Amino acid sequence: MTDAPTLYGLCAAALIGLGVYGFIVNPQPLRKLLAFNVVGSGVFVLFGAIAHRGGALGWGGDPVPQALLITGIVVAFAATALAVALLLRLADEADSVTLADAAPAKPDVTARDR
Amino acid sequence: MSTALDIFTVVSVAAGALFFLAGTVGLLRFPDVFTHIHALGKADNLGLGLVVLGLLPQVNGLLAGLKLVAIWLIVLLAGAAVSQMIARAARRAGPHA
Amino acid sequence: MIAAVNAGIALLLLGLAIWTIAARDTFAAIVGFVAYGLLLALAWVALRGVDVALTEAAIGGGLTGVLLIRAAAKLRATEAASNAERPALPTRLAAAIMAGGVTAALALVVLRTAGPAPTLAPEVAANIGATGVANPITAVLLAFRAMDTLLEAIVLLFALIGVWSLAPDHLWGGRPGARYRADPDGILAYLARLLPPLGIIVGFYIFWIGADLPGGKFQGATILAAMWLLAMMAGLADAPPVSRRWLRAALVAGPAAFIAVGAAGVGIAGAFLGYPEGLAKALIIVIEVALLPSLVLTLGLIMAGAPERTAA
Amino acid sequence: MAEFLFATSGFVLLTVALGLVRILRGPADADRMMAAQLLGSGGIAALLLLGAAAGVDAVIDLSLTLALLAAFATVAFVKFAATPARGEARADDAA
Amino acid sequence: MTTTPGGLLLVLAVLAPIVGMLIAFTLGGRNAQRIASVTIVIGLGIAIAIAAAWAQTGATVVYLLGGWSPPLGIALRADGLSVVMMLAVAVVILGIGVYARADFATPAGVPEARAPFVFWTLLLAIWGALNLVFVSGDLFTLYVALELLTFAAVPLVSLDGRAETLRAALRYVLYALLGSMFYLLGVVLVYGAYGTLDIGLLAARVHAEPATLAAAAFMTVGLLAKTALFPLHLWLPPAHAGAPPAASAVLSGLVIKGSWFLAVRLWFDVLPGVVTLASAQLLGVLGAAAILAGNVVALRQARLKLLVAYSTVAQIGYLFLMFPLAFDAGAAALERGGALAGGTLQAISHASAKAAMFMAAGLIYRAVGHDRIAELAGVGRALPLSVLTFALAGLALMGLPPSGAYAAKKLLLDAAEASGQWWWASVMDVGGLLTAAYVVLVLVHALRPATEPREARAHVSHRAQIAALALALCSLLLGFAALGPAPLDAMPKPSLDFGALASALLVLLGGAVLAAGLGLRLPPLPSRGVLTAPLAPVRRATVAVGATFVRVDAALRQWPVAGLALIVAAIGFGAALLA
Repeated sequence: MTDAPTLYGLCAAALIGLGVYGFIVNPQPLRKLLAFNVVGSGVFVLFGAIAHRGGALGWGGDPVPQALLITGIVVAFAATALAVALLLRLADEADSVTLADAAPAKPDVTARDR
Repeated sequence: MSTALDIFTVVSVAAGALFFLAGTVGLLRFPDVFTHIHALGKADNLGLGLVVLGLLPQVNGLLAGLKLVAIWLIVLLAGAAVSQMIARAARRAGPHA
Repeated sequence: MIAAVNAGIALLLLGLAIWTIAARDTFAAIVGFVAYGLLLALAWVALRGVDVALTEAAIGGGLTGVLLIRAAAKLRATEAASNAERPALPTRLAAAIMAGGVTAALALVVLRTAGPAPTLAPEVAANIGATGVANPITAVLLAFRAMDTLLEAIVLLFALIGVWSLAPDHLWGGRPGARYRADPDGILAYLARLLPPLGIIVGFYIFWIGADLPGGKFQGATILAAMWLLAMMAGLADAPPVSRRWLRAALVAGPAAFIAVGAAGVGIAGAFLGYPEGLAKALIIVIEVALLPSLVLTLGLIMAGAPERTAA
Repeated sequence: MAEFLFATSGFVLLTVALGLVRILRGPADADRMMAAQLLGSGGIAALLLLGAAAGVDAVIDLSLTLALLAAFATVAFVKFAATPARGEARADDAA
Repeated sequence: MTTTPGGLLLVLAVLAPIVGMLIAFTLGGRNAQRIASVTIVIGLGIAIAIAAAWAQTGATVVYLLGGWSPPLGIALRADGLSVVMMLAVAVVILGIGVYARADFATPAGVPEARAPFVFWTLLLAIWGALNLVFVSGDLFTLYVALELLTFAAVPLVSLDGRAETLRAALRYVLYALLGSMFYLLGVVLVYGAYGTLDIGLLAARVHAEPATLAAAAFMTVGLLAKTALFPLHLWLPPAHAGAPPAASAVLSGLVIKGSWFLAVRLWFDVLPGVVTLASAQLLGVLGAAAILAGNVVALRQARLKLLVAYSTVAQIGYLFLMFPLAFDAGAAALERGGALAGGTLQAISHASAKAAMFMAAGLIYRAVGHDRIAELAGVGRALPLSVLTFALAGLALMGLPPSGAYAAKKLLLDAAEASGQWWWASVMDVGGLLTAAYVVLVLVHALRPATEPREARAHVSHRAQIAALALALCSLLLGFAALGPAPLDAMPKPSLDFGALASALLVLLGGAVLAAGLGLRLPPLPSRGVLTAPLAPVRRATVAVGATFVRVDAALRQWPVAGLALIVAAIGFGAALLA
């Protein structure tokens, strides 16, 4: 049996791989976003494992990475929120929300004045 | 004294764990949404209650104890309300849902 | 024993992640993700990062999950069309191999670097006295690396502008998100009346202990924002129109106060974001207190979405 | 004592895992909505036991947060999933 | 390490735009634009002051935030590279700010309109984020800066709210998010190995070991994805072509330089000793592929804005040619020298030229009501200034004297000669010819007399035209900066002798021939038939080549392929770093 940081480090490596797979393969933007969050949590857990290895002086972990993690989680949330808002607006404007290159633009769309 | 409290903890926590087991067995064995809600709600809330009860002697200070009870209350309250909402949603969705 | 519990948590995490990636139904996948987020909190406790666990439980599991679930509900109709674009088997296979390669490379690095890691903990311990706070993470966030925290608050503001920018032109300045109505005597309204008072106490409590124990402004603000959103969902509260001047001012107040305290540091401590001897804890608390309302509003409004209704 | 608490924590976690498998498989969304609730009770119990065993007092605050957010997430599941896509404005928990 | 005189200016450079943004956000409406204008002037002043402070000593300007020194605290640092970038960005922002006054004025009768509010606040936001990228000395702060940049840039893509641009923005944000997550993964690995994130401290500590190599590979690829280096460019063409012109100018001229700059920092300041010849060559190969593919596909575009966007894809390639050229085989390390100066010069001249080009394209679009290249006849007469701007920006991009790109090219060619890597020199030459080709193609169409008298469909702001022209001139005359106290040492003096002129003409001529061969739609020649008939098979063959490039590009821009490319690139860099 391995120690906790190694165990969670390996778990994190698997999470990152899983997320990357979903990010490439799943055609729905929302699922890609979900996959991005899985990759993100994997990266965070890896950092957490490193922080735990750096524990000293009665602290369970190195506080610097733990503080950075809090920032990282908040930033990932902001990213998710922005992408979700984009996705919802796209769903309002178009019939499909796929990321495939759109068919040639509607004939006169370029001539529309702003 | 502390041995007595420890015994109390062990008994209560173990009982709580059994209720969790019962809840899960219910989830696995019962046929539909409504019975699932039943299994989850009753067993889990009781399970958590017993675990909290068992842990009470183990925590330091009154505030920690109060917080433990508050956790249980929140879960109980949310569980009751949400179960009702889920049941209603399931009923509206119809028998095939 | 503890190793077995850890292994269980890790396995369950992996299982839920697989479910999240592989489930056919998007709603099911997101439910799995929320469970995954809540479970991650356990992993963080095992890794002795209770501050991180609080953030993960509040933001990762809670807010992100709700954000995604709302989107999934709205996008249900488009799901089938999107799924038709699933890449062919060779592509999926190639992706699996590549992702496996990434995992293998990272696993190798993890295994090669087992053992104690380089750490800044002694540095933090040597300097924490100057900050007056007892929670080392708060010391890092608001003293040693205060710039990151300032930027973090500003990131949220950028994201909010981005979310708002997605309003249709004619609804600019209006109220964000849909108006939720619920039976005032219904169970949701009942819950939304009972839970928030408790939640507000907890939110402030988590915020307040942050200086000395795990907790802090982001975690507290998330709980408060969640309570606000709960009241919105029950129709008991409504999001304010985004054109309101007071709202804009309140959103900006936190970061502005942070910058002001930082700038004052140039004069009284000789450095931007520096604190003079003895005043450090007081100034940190000033910053946190100023940030809290801004963060609650920002998080709540980011969740509420782009303006969708006129201001009336 | 610590060993016992660890063991119970693992046991509760196991039951939660089994329950999760059942719930996530559906088939009804209503089943799935219970997932957060299950984590909200079982997960918290496991967490409290883990914290008590490891002597980390702060898990109590964490559990408080988790309880609130799990409740919030479950409400959102029901609220959004049970409503037709465009009809969010209707009174959907009328008795 | 201590704070140096003038260090506080670095804080101001980051905070001035951000404070401006906060005020603009609060007051909203017409005030947003006013505050942006004031902030732009202040910010330009700060950039100049930093340049002065830097020039005084020639040493890196340092500021310790909160008085905490790394590794515990965060240091801001500005070396020559940062100073040059900050100045260039300030000037381009000024140009864009003047240009955008017409497009993003709050209409009369409403207290606040969406697009102007978003544009002005985010313009300042982008500026603050870029300055932070230039001066931060901490890898994690740089991650936050990158995200700030992305969050501020994405809404600009979809400012007009059409489904097309929303889709483009969504692709951009998703791909960029994975890119920054890869970067963060690298940061995590670096911290795990060395216990610090400070660039200066890391430079002394890093050595080639698995964690470092994996970190370097992930960070590099993450940054490449955000910079849209071929073949990781799936998001760029639709995003940059669909945005409003002022926003395109910001995105294409400035935003991509943020992640590029960070890649330069990483390779030259953190990992110079870890980098291998193979990995530097790999970066150069991707750059060369970008130049070739981007330019050819640009030639095959029917719409002007897409052409300019693909030209960006190609120009990004140039920015990466300096990596193999800066590699010193003797020391087995990257050396700061002529190649780096050349690359930086390339970046700033591209920033101004590309911004000017997008602005000119936007003015043409606005005046004509479309941007279909084949139907631009008569535009030369209707909008002489804008067509001139396009031409001058084109000349600057081609690298003709006395443009900054010319000086840059010369520096890079010297470096290529010194290190015996002649192949990069020929890549640059081919790239210059192809650039000339699409510029000539557009000009030939635009300068044709209109068949029917053309009247402008919309009023085009005079001020906007001047702003675009000024930026194009900046880029074109950048070579003269070498005559003054240029912050870039080793910059060659511009020469306007006959040799340079002759080669310039040759480039243009070659471009014309290439345009005739590869261009999508040719303007009818008067002597058709007689002259072109014998060449018809050649034209058919070249068109087939061009079409192949377009097909390959389309295939690479499919999501699964681009996603795989990201991982393949990461693994490739990992392997190249091991070599």
